[in-house]
Amino acid sequence: MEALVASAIGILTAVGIYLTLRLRTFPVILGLTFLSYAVNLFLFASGRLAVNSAPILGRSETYSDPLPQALVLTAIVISFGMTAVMMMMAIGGHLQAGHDRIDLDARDETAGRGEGPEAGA
Amino acid sequence: MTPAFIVALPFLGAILPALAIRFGRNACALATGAVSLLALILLIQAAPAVLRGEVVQARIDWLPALGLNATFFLDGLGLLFAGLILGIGLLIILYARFYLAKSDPMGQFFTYLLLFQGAMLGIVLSDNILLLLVFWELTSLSSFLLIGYWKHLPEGRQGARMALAVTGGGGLAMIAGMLILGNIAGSYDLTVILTQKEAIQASDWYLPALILILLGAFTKSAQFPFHFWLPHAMAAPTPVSAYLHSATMVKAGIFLMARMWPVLAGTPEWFWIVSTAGLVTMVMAAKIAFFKDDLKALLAFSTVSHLGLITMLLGFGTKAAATVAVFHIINHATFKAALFMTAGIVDHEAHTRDLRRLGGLRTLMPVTFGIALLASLSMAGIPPLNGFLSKELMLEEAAHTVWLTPWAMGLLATIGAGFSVAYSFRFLAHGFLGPVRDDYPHRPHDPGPGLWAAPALLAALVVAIGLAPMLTAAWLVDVAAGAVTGAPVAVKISHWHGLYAPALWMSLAAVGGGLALLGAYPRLRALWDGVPRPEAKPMFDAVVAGLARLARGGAEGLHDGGFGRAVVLAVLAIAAAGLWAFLGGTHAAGTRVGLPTDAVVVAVWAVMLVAALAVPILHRNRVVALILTGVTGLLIAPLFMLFSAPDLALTQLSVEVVTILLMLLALHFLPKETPVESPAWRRLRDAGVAVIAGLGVGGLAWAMLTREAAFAPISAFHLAQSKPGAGGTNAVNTIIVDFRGYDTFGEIIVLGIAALVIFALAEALLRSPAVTSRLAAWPRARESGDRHPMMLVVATRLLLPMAMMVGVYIYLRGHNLPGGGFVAGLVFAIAYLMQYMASGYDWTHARQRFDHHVLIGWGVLVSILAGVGAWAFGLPFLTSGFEYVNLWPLEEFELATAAIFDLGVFLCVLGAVLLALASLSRLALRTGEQINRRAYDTEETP
Amino acid sequence: MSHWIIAPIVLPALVAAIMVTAFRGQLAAQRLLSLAAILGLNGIAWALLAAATQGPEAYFLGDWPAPFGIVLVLDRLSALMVVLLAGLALPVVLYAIGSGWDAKGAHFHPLLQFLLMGIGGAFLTGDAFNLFVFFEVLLIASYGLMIHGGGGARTRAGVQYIAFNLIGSSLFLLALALIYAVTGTLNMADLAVKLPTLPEGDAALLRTAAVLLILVFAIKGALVPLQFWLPGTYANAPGVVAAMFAVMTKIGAYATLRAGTLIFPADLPATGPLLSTLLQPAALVTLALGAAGVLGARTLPRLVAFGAIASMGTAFLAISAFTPQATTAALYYILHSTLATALMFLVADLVTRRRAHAGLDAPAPVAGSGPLAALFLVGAVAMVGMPPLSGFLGKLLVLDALRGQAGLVWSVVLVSSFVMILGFSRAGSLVFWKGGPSPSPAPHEPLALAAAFALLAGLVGLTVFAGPVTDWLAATAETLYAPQGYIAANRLEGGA
Amino acid sequence: MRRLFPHPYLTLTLIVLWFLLVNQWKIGSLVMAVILGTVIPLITSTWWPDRPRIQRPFALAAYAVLVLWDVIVANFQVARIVLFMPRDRIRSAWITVPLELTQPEAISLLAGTITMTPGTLTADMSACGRALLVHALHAPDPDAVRDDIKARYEARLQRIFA
Amino acid sequence: MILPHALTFFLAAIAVSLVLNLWRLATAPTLTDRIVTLDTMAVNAIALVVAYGIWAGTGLYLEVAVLFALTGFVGTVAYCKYLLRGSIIE
Amino acid sequence: MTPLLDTALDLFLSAILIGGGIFALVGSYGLLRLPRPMQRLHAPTKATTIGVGAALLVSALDLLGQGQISWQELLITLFLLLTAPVSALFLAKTLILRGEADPGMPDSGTGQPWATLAEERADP
Ligand code: NA
Ligand code: NA
Repeated sequence: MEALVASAIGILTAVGIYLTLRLRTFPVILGLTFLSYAVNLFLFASGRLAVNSAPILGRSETYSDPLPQALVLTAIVISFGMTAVMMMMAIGGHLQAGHDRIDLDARDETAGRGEGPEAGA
Repeated sequence: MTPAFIVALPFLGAILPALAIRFGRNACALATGAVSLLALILLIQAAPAVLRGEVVQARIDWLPALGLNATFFLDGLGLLFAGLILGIGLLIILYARFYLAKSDPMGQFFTYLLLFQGAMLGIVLSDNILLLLVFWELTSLSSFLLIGYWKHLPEGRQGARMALAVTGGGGLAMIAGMLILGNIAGSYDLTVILTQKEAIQASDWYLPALILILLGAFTKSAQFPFHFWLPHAMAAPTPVSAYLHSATMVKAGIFLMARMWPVLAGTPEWFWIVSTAGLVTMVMAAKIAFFKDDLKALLAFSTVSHLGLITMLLGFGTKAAATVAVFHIINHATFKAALFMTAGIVDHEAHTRDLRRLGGLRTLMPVTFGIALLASLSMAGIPPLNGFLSKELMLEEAAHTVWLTPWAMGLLATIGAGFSVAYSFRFLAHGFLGPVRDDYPHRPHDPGPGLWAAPALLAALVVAIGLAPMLTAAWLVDVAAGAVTGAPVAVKISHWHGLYAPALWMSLAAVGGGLALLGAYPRLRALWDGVPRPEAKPMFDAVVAGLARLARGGAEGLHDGGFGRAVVLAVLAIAAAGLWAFLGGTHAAGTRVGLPTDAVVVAVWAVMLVAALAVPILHRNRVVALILTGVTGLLIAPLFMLFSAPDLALTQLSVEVVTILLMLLALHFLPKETPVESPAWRRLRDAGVAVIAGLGVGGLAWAMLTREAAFAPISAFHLAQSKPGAGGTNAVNTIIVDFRGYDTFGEIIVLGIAALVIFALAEALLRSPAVTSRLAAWPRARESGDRHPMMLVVATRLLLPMAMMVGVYIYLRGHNLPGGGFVAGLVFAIAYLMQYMASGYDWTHARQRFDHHVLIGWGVLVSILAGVGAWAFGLPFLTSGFEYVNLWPLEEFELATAAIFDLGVFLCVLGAVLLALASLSRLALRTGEQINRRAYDTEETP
Repeated sequence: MSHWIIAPIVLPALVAAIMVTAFRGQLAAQRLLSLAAILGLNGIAWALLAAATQGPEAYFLGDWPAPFGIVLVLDRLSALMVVLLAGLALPVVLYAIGSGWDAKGAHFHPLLQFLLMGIGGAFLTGDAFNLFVFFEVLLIASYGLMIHGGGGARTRAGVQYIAFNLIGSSLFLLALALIYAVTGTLNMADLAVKLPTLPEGDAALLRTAAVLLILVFAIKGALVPLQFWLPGTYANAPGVVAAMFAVMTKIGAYATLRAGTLIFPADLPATGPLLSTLLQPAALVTLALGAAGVLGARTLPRLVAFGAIASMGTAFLAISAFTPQATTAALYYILHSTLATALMFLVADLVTRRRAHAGLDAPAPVAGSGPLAALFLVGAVAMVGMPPLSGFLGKLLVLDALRGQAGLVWSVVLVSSFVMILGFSRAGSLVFWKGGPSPSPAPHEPLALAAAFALLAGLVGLTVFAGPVTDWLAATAETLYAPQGYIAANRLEGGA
Repeated sequence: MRRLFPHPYLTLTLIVLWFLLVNQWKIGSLVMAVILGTVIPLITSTWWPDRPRIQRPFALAAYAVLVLWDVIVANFQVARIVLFMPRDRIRSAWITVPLELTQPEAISLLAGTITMTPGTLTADMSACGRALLVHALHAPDPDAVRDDIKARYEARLQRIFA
Repeated sequence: MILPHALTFFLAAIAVSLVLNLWRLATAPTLTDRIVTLDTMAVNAIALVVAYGIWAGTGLYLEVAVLFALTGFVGTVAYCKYLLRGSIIE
Repeated sequence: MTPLLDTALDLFLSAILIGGGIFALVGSYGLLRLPRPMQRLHAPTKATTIGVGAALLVSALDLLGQGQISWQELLITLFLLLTAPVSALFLAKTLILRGEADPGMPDSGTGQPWATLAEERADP
């Protein structure tokens, strides 16, 4: 079972990174979502795997490690907030620039570039 | 403390001109002059002690940890230089008062000048080489400001930058040199270092230190090959040229060599480097000066040449030569400052400094001519003026110095002197002699005494020292040279050394040669103009421009806003570093017994991964990509459940749904397709990087999962204390709201902030006219005719209260069973979202009785209050209490303060999600939607 | 036990929540609250500094013993960083009010307060996972502040900023998971106690965790090759926000220092000199790259941003030596560079707003440039490390502390300084040395100028009192390399 | 009373629901159920402005049993069609069901019933809300299906909702 | 007792159903078909969770099923609403 | 509980489960087999619901057999009954709008078009 989880983490990571390398904000956001899936599973796995042992006292003989679960909860919530903000920013960028490319270019500088006569010296 | 006061005065006084300028230009100059005068008086008061051979010291601890202290001392050398700085400074202030135009901001000028003066005094009075560095760079800076004083002139801008680059850069090299020196000597105090000659010269680090320090000195004193900046600094107003670039700042390098002479001089390295640089500089600059048409350029190169002369003398390493060097420093300061001021007067009156447009000024400006005559004859080394005295001594020293061959040094020195004569006479001949012209840009005549008083005084000194050197200068030379050589000096200066002195013949040759050169000027000039020469300025400019281009290409090119490259580099770097770290340590194979494979898990695993792997292939259709992502995310929930984490399953599910809703809302405002933009090689590269990352993370997961922890996990405590300590049987929940409630506190604040950010951004977007017009013209596909189908509305009327019920249930039982405030908040939020979807934003929102912001605010406040409440019992933040309550007719139940905290979580989550989605909906409202007045679209029949 | 330790976290959170709840849309009230809170924070920070000078102190959240609950640990280092934070926040909020930046969008003051809360929490926590949480708090607040006021370029730069940091957060979680998986604990003092007895077979995983963790901090600290986020972010953020961000990179430096001295000291068998080996070359390249960027920059904000990168290179160079002397230098340099960077961002903002153009060679002169030019000059002097200001002293301290590697290190530092002098002098002369009338009248904003001068005063203070400051910092550095006091304050139970 | 209990049936449903959730029959649960059953409808009534007019609440229960039975029976029919009927012999059909019902709750219930009973599903409603568009998976005689729906379900609902 | 075997059969049937769904998800000709599949998957997942709860002999997982029921519905409606109107909340 | 009753319950529950499993399979198979989109819509909304229903019933009865009473299954059933028709309606509307539904849609007979295909109407 460990191999299943490890491979799932690896594949989710790879999918996440690949999408993060696309040139538009939406796939990047999806990629980061995949990355957070992978990382949450990884964090969860730091408590090792167990079946039939939810850490609810009195409901089973053994208990899985509750701490990583609590940490993953926090991580899930945080990455949700982050995704939401990034999504909104992506919308903002698209509404303002008219496209949703993730790369910035010189026109995106707050002010012009200028290659005046003294640009070098 | 006198030396410290002398240094401090100009700095403290630098504010005065800026204040005094309100009361007029005279007041401004007077205030400046008063500062310098006061410092000069202090110096004169201390002078008798120095002349007696004492050293006046002052010490203030500044940065003892580094050995950098505000330590000052005043010895003979310091006295000489401080005297020059303050004395000539006073004259310059007088001169500048009349030189500057009404439109020039005089307050600023004198402020800079005083800053410069203070820095210069700091250099010559520092008893700590790090402190000396501080002042050293300050002179670079203040001269930068003074050169660029006339802001409208591009030459000033460029000259200032070049000066700063060269002298500031040299100063940086000197930092390294000084640090090495201090490390060898074990102290940065000069008084200590000067006693360590043997140790320093025996050190392996002597040569690096020497070279680095000389780099500083040579750049500052414009020695070859760093001479090129000085002529361009002449864009500064003439008082600046006279003060900085002839009398004082350029002498800082000379001063430093003199200061370090006792410990650095006397080695072959010193001799070869210093004397060669000086010699080359002297000859080459003299030759260039001869061909310059601009009065100030001519004087500038002549300054370079004379500085070379002094450097050469110091390089000889003999006490006699050093003494001559000290003497020439005095002489050069007097005649060169006078000459610069004269050039300034000519410029001021004739509106040109070009020798080709001048001539005949002798009759138009007799006073100015008189001053120029005396000063330039001194510069040419014509007896009996002071320039003659030191040049004669110099030639004598050169004649006795072996450099490559016994005669080479003498010959070259004579050639240099010859050019010196030539350009001095050219200055006079082409500027002042000859017929009066009628095409001056401005008809010149002698200025008022305000302008000529200062150079006249200097000219008087030229004569006085020339006529009676033993009376006027010898005592100063003695004490200063004594300080340089470390031995008592009693100099004998005379005009006549006898017929057998080589200097006599060399002098004669130089004068004769110089006159011959002047006579041959037209032909030589043609030759000079015809031969291409490497020009320093274009070369420097090219180097700097190339550097800047390189820098721009490198830094800006690398940071051109490309995101993919950044991520690829980051991922590869992280992977490489991680692998490198892993391989550097031992990894014992895991011995943990694995779980048997379960078919259900395999099924979930397979479905999840196929959905995930389909995304990179199908991601161009964004809805499809979103659906597949949602499937992956939703299937993680059962995976969590199967691995005994019901709380995680609940959270993952509810978060995933809200995320999908959010992304769908967002997709409305984004393109629906992702175009094919990356070429195949790039997709392949990205896939490669992704696989590397996946292998890395997956491998780590495998390594981790197959091993036990090295130590017992702290969570054993949480399990054990969950019920007795925190009053709940759900250990995950007790960790969240109690053991690590502080994490949760941070987490809900993250969520709250996220909503505030989203709201603020939506506000900003809605205020942008470009955005609102783009929204108003939002392309809409063919759409269904009903926005709010009746069936959904009716179903929601039941589902909303039911979901709320479930939410309350999940909240209440969370402490003991899976659930809690967070999931409850999300369930509530989903229920509300359903209501929003069913009847629309406006209709629903108009009937809502609470504000989202207030909900978030109260969420945070409640959780803070739950935490702070513990203070009342003297317990730390977030300490919880719980009590089992018996309240008839109810059965016993538990009241826990953690529930209050969890309520804060609930409120914050609900508020945050609703605020985020409401913000998005407000954007949607601008896309030309109509606001509905009824819950659903279908016409109601009566 | 003093509840004051948690005040730097609770106070801003409380004030922010009150603003959101009761004073939404009431800018005047928000300004007053925000200013009052920051003044209070300054008072608290100095009191904490005084307390920390007596010795480390822990605060056990929820009254749970370490390592099971979360602890805050006040020691000289964390107190120092909180003082720096509070000290920077004051001029920043004054500038925001004085320049009207805070009125250009919603929620400036609550977000600023939340940012302070996050940064303060990150400095004070003694728990590795809690550090992550507070990193996220400060990051998300920084996202909001970064795009404050909106605008296409800013928002799009914000997308990259957040995306890059999300990768960083993922990395942080990976590192924490590994650490927990290997050691079963998250408390930093507990890790310090347990790791020396780690079985050899776990070394590889621990080393990987250590490196991943340090790389997370390197992202925050903008260390090459993880610096890509910085120029676009800082240059596009509102000037006042960029000024506040000057302290954000220092969080990376702080965390590296903490981890490298407490958790992974050089004498730990598993990791050894791992961190030094990793950090030093990166720091050198960072410094060089920052300097090159300063010379090549096209706009004033980008110039300052690259200057910030260079300063992080210098700071990390000193940190990477992991000796008390070098750490003293690093701390001094961090204090200095925070103020200097902030000052330069404010100056860049003042300039940009006076001629509506950030391009260096824009033809328009700057309205009312006198005091601005002076500010720019002094700030630039501080930033490139020219005398007499703290930048020079800091650089000297760093050079002196690294004399063991003089050849390479000194060359890079000094050549970088040279390149930066070229860059700053070029920029300053291009921007300020212009004739002609300004296209727009100079706005009258005494409070904003005063805020900039306050930062300048801070730099001067740091220069004048360099002696006592470095003495205090040296004592701080000593405690970092002898963390027994820190560990003892945690009163660990059931640990090793 | 009407102000306190805007939707009494909802209140009752919620009380039952609470017991389903907590899985225990205790006084405390009842207290909680009553509190929630009162408060939640008060909160949500703003989005449910008018109270449905139900005349025979008990007939509703009988109706539920009828539908449940139909669901089970029809499931087998659908399974047969899906599994065994050759694809080209499946006679799908559109059916228009004109409505006598007027209350939105009643119409929705009918539409839901149609969908939940296998073989038919409600696909749309006319813009005026007076006819349902039903899709039948296999209906050789669409009119019979329509009549069946009207007689078996709509008539009953008409009696329940006055 | 054949219940365990029946349960195994049931779980296997659900697992196979999920795989069939997956096949559909990948090969669906239209977007709407994918949403239909998604809806089906949610229902199958509920069945899986409930059955797993029976197998594990615990009622701890029922809330997961409750939430699945709620979320599957919201997801389906949202996707459809998106296709129908572009904006899911208007 | 008597052994006979026990066995009877066991057999009964097993039968339900096997039936439910088959129905679930049929639903998912139907998605693949049925040729037209509107037809495919029938499969999940019917057969799968029965599959879930079976599991829920067994879960409830099984826990009952163990002495626990679980009513939450009823809740889930209620939820599904409430939501499945709405999901189906929306899916059908989507097919209709996108032109993927069966051809030959009849008139509504009310003089008004079907809501999906109607013109958007402004509120009074
Ligand atoms: Na949490
Ligand atoms: Na607590």
